[in-house]
Amino acid sequence: MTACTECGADVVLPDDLEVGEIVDCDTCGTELEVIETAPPSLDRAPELAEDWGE
Amino acid sequence: MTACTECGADVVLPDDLEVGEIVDCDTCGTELEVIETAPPSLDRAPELAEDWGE
Amino acid sequence: MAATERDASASGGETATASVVGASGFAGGELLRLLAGHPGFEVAQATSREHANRTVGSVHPNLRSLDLRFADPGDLDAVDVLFAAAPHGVAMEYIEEWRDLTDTVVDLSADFRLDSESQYDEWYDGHSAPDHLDDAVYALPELSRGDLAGADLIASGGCNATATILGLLPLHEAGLLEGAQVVVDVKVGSSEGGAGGGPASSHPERSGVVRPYAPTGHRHEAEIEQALGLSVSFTAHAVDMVRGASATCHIFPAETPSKGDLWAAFRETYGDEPFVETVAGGSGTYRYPEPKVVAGTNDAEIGFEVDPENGRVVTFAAIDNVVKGSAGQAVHAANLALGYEETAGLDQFGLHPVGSP
Amino acid sequence: MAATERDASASGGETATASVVGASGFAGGELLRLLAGHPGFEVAQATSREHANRTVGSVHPNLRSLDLRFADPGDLDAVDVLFAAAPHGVAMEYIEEWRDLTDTVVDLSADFRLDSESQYDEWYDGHSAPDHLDDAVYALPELSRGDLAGADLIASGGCNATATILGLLPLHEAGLLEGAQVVVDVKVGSSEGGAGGGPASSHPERSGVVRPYAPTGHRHEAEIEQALGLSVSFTAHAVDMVRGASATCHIFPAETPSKGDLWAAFRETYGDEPFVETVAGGSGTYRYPEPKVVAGTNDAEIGFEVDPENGRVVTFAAIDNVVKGSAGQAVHAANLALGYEETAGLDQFGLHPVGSP
Amino acid sequence: MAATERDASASGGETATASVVGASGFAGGELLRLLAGHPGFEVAQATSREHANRTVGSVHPNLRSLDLRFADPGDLDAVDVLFAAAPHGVAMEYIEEWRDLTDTVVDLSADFRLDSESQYDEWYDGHSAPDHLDDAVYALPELSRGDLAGADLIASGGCNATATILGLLPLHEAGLLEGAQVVVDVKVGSSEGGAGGGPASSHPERSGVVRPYAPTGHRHEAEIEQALGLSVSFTAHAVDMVRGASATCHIFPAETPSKGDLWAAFRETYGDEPFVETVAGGSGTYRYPEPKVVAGTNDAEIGFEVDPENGRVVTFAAIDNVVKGSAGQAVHAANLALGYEETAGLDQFGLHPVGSP
Amino acid sequence: MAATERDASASGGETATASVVGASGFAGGELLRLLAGHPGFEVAQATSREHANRTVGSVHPNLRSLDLRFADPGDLDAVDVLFAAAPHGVAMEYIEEWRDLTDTVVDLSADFRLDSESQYDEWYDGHSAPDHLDDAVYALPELSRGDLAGADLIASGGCNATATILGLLPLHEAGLLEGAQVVVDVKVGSSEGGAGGGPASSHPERSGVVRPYAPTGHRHEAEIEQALGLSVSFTAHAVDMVRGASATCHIFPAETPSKGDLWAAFRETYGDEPFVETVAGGSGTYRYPEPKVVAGTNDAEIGFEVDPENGRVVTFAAIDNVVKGSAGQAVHAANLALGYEETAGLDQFGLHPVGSP
Ligand SMILES: NC(=O)c1ccc[n+]([C@@H]2O[C@H](COP(=O)([O-])OP(=O)(O)OC[C@H]3O[C@@H](n4cnc5c(N)ncnc54)[C@H](OP(=O)(O)O)[C@@H]3O)[C@@H](O)[C@H]2O)c1
Ligand SMILES: NC(=O)c1ccc[n+]([C@@H]2O[C@H](COP(=O)([O-])OP(=O)(O)OC[C@H]3O[C@@H](n4cnc5c(N)ncnc54)[C@H](OP(=O)(O)O)[C@@H]3O)[C@@H](O)[C@H]2O)c1
Ligand SMILES: NC(=O)c1ccc[n+]([C@@H]2O[C@H](COP(=O)([O-])OP(=O)(O)OC[C@H]3O[C@@H](n4cnc5c(N)ncnc54)[C@H](OP(=O)(O)O)[C@@H]3O)[C@@H](O)[C@H]2O)c1
Ligand SMILES: NC(=O)c1ccc[n+]([C@@H]2O[C@H](COP(=O)([O-])OP(=O)(O)OC[C@H]3O[C@@H](n4cnc5c(N)ncnc54)[C@H](OP(=O)(O)O)[C@@H]3O)[C@@H](O)[C@H]2O)c1
Ligand SMILES: [Zn+2]
Ligand SMILES: [Zn+2]
Repeated sequence: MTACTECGADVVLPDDLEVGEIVDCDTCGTELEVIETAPPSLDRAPELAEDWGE
Repeated sequence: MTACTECGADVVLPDDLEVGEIVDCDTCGTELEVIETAPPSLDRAPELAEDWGE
Repeated sequence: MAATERDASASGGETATASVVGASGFAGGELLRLLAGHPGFEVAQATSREHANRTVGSVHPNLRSLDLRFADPGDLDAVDVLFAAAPHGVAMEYIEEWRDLTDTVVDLSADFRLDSESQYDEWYDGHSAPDHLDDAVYALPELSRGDLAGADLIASGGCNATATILGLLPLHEAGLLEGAQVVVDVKVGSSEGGAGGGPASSHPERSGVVRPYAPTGHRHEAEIEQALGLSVSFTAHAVDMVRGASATCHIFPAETPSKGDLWAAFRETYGDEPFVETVAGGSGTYRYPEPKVVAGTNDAEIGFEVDPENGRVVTFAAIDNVVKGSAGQAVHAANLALGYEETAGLDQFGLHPVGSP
Repeated sequence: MAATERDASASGGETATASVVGASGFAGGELLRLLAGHPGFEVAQATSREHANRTVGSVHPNLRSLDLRFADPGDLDAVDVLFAAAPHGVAMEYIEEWRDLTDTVVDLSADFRLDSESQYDEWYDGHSAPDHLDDAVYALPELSRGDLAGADLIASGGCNATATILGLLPLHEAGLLEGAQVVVDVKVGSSEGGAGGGPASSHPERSGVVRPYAPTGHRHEAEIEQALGLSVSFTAHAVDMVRGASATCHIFPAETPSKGDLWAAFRETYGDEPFVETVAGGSGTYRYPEPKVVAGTNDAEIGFEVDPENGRVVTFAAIDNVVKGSAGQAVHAANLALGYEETAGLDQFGLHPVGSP
Repeated sequence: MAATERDASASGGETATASVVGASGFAGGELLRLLAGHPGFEVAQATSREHANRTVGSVHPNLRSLDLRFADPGDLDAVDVLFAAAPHGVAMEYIEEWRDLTDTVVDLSADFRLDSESQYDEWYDGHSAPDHLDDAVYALPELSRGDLAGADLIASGGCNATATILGLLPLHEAGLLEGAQVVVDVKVGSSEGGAGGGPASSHPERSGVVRPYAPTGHRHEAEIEQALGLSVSFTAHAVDMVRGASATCHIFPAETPSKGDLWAAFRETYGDEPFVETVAGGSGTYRYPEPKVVAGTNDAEIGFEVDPENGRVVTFAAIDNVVKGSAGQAVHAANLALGYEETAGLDQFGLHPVGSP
Repeated sequence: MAATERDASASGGETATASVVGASGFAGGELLRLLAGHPGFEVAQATSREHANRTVGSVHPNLRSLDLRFADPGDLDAVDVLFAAAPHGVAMEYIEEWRDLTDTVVDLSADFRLDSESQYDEWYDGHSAPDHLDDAVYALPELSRGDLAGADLIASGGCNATATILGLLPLHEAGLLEGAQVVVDVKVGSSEGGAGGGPASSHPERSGVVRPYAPTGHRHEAEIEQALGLSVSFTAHAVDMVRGASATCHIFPAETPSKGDLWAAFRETYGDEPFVETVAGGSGTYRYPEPKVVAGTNDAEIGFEVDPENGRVVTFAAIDNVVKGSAGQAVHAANLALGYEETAGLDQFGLHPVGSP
């Protein structure tokens, strides 16, 4: 159980996660990258900006 | 309880119906006009044809 | 199709009788749908003058499995709860009669939403039964849950007002609206106009529009102001959907909050609300509130974003105007009034994928 | 939003565990929605390779209230019922593994719908697990209810085949199809293509179309022929909706029946069916079957008209392709296989008004 | 916006005056649009009873740049060509008056399409001016080009009939329809119903439909039979678009032709037609005719496919019902009647991408 | 279909050669459509890497009558005018090469819209050919008509920026924007995303949306600020249409003007503009600007309303994003650069009725 860096909510992590995997916060939906596993630590994953032409 | 002229299903009529009122058959949806009330008798109501231009 | 059986456990076993005035309309049809699936209600009568004696399914094809015919509103019997979904003005005309027939009137029109006769003079064409205004409780449970238990005259909120108020409430409670400039830009579907639309709502004219239909001076400003103590600059656009109201609020607070501040405020206001979901960013296709996600449900999606360059907070609110914005809100309020479980009869999921419900 | 609580009474109190393979797809998402509201199932796992570890709500925004993350299909645990909604070819590849994990596989793909390997050679690119074909029961309960009790490999029907078969079944049973020429003209929504559409299914290209997409030789002809012993001339058009399949069958029987004959035939076939409604004429706006009326539900609307001038019977069938045409049919079949009440978890009403769901 | 200037070269320099009866309607509005961009016509009057004296732009917002107001149909002046786009029955009532005012009447209604009074007795409610039937030339130029030069009463074809006839004409000319069973399954947009739609054509009810609206016995069967000497089994469905008619014809000829035979037949019939494009297979997203590709234009896309298993030919025809199916066809016919260049005023391109025009 | 012949009179008889880079895209396709109907241009080459050697009609079905195949962008020949409609970043990469091949480059991307390298550092990822920035003229002719004659590098504006600037320009010129708070709430169609959309732009996901896609920080803020000297609070929503951008601007000026003041300001700014129509109230269904009215045309509709209670002016602007918002604006600018008649090739009428173009 780790805090989401975006909204502060607790994120329940699957136990077999590896460093580099992506999970989303189930409160705010932000994609979080697993930085470390023991103890678990998360950071906002690099985002693919939606590219609208215009 | 009267038979629908279109599909033959039984139509349960509200008891305060008057001659000339319209009910729809709850099986086939046909609009039925009350011709007599005692005993109840029904006939297909004149239909307004949908008028598409074209 | 066999009639659907449901047990009444969510309401503690008891079943109340309910009738619906205006049952051939859009909001009235939704009341019938929700009550038919509600364990605590049994529908007694559904009124329509035009379709009296015809089956409910002849107007609402989704309800063909109900064994129910429209009754004339003049033939209403006594009932536990009377829901009314007639146009503005009808409820104030019949309110005495209705209150004689039932202990609980839940009215979906604007007739009892405002607190005082003077507001009706200002925003509408006055009021013909002002004595009942004091008895009325505004339904939006996120705002007035505490007053709804045992209420006997409930005024269900307007759909655009509901979306706007829900989008602003966390900021209001966090004190962020004090002295703030607020612009509300709303996009709505065609069911807001009701079943009796005119030429502008024919399919060829109404399809594909982004049509400003209430550029300024919308009557729902009155409800919003009453709820939040704040005058907002409101503009509504008709867009190409049938169900749905989406309110984008642009707020310029005295001081710009951080995203964390806003998450805290939203969690504070909506953390325990059964029908409100905060959707604010995240990943995937659906990052902010969208009306199509909540179509057919009593859910509201509310979200926000911060614009530090311009000192602005933007909030987004999406509801189904005929459910959370009217019939669902009314049932939710009735659940609270009768002491039923709050979510009874209102636990439908939305659809995915879905087009333009 | 609080998770929805439902009691398990419709299933006699017992609760089976269920997992869904292909849960990030359109049919898989519908399985999750229906199982979440089903009193007799508890979802154990939902697979997606691409979205493993992410919340189900990140893909299906209507399911944000579910507390569930996607699992990798390689990590499947033993379960009571395994629903599979992967593309054609996947089930035949994994069927051995899956049957080791569960007693009941319900597959939504075409992999086990046809009776024999030779049919797969003719209509598909062969079959890699033909030994299992004999075990499979075709799911359409209106056709095969009797075989479904205790079935351990269920092949849920194709959506276009389902609509067509339901539109023809009463005529088939009344002997009216013998030697008849049959044209089937189908109109379908974009969700039929699944979540992974190509350029032709982008919004700008796919909007507003009446696009012949399978002018001749559609693979569902095989299923229809197997079900009814009759070769049909089948053509499908993509139209602008997301959900829905509508099959218009033009039949030239040896002798033209009367409307009364047809009402009798339809009553005979569908009189007791919980999910089929006969809609054939009548009054009001909705006189024949329409897919938008049944969107989101497991209902099928079936209707007919007689054309005495041309010696023709026309039947209309409307379903929601991702419910009655796949996920709902699968749950219906599972209810029968497990001895649950037939309608358990499938009692949603459609919406009215509704745009283009 | 400055009025658009166009030169009259396409018509050899001369300019005819034209008036439009029923100019506030959908077909009438298209006549105004096409005539405004036509080098050989100058619009004298445009009638509407309801909107008399208002600007044309108040009804047709796309024509705000035209400096023209509606006149009452009782105030019509003499003119070179009178186009009439009023509902069925109006032209037969006023035909004498109109022919006194002009040398060339082009009527878009069904009033002069059929050859004989007896056909009107059979398919309509008789005819009140049968003496004029002999003078009338059916407009579809691909069928009757030779008769149109100098015609003084032109009966523009029905939109569904136009699509169907164009889809069948090459087979007819190649002798492939003799003794053939023919099913015509049509999908149409909401503008077919005209500007004065009822409740079924309101946006909430008409959106997203696949609605059988003329299951059997459609009046256009009469036109098709007259044109091709063949009775067809016709069914029309309303689908969610505003403009467009798409006819899928399923033909069972005595002997099944090859694709090569069909290409030859289509080339023979349409090789030199300025407004018909054969679209039959190919690559990319748009492989068969689609109405949205031709929306706003006078073009027809016609295609075909062979189904050897079932001994069937399928043809597809797509047009814009208010252009090629009415106003454009009428202008095309007038061009031929007056000896103008055939394509004058009708050279618009369709749009890509485009949604649901 | 026979190729359309047009005379070159509008351009004084001369004809320039033009090529289009990015011709398989949405804006590129519109350039081809407009140039094909333009009397002063002859298209030499149309590039696509993916579709090289295929016919233009295989991608743009509306252009099947053009006798033209895609060329590889590496095979470009010298030409009078080179139009480029490639994604952001391509023009800056090839600008040297292109200017060697032609005297006039008209670029539709954002690559040369901003004045200085530092703006590209701030809003984009820098600029790789900053030396050309000084030569570039921003295309919006209502803003920069005077600078376009003889321009040899033209930067066509962004579609949302175009709509916003046109909605604010009269107020800007009347001094009403000084110190004003401005909120811009934009609704756009799916063609804005270009032909290469991702999962969020598939038909099932993109249909029926009111989807906030750029809540804050949209790059077009830079263009607007450069044009008007004013920072605006900008939010864009995707709605269910293919073509169209609609900008609603909420302005709080120092002093609230009257409707008469605003009519005067709009008349001053747009009275002589060939492509701008002021639509502000009036009667009938279409009272304010709507994108569907101008779809397929180079017209902009601009309107306004005053909200005295809140001290607010609301302006509405509606354009077709791929015409007035890109390809049409580019042709308009090229007309001015070459000394052609300003409206040459751009005199199409919109459609009525029309669905969701
Ligand atoms: N649509 C929405 O999104 C929405 C949202 C929030 C609140 N509301 C409110 O809900 C109410 C109904 O709206 P709606 O959209 O459902 O309208 P609607 O579709 O036009 O339906 C109105 C209904 O009222 C009945 N009615 C009309 N006059 C009546 C009278 N004098 N006495 C008794 N019944 C009468 C009509 O049936 P007969 O004429 O056949 O009797 C019809 O059933 C309105 O007050 C509206 O403001 C609607
Ligand atoms: N859509 C309909 O209307 C409809 C109707 C009747 C029947 N069906 C049938 O239902 C099935 C699913 O259709 P759909 O429309 O839902 O398709 P879809 O949206 O494309 O979904 C396919 C699902 O399968 C998963 N998947 C793909 N390859 C896989 C593999 N090798 N192993 C495990 N999972 C795999 C995908 O997720 P990951 O790639 O992330 O694992 C995705 O969740 C098909 O067989 C289809 O014929 C669909
Ligand atoms: N829509 C199509 O796709 C289509 C295709 C092929 C053919 N058509 C034919 O074109 C005709 C017009 O169809 P539409 O769809 O344009 O219909 P519409 O939109 O309803 O327009 C009808 C027009 O006729 C006028 N009108 C009605 N009664 C009249 C009368 N007694 N005398 C003079 N004018 C009268 C109306 O204006 P006022 O009432 O204000 O005078 C209106 O301008 C019909 O005959 C239709 O069959 C239509
Ligand atoms: N869509 C709008 O509403 C709109 C409005 C205003 C401005 N614009 C601008 O117009 C431009 C095009 O937009 P769009 O919507 O038309 O995009 P699009 O549909 O994606 O088309 C892009 C075109 O550029 C070509 N292309 C891509 N990379 C290229 C390269 N490296 N070299 C040469 N050609 C390349 C593509 O074809 P191949 O890959 O086959 O070569 C395709 O023809 C963009 O800069 C956009 O910002 C668009
Ligand atoms: Zn979070
Ligand atoms: Zn009946």
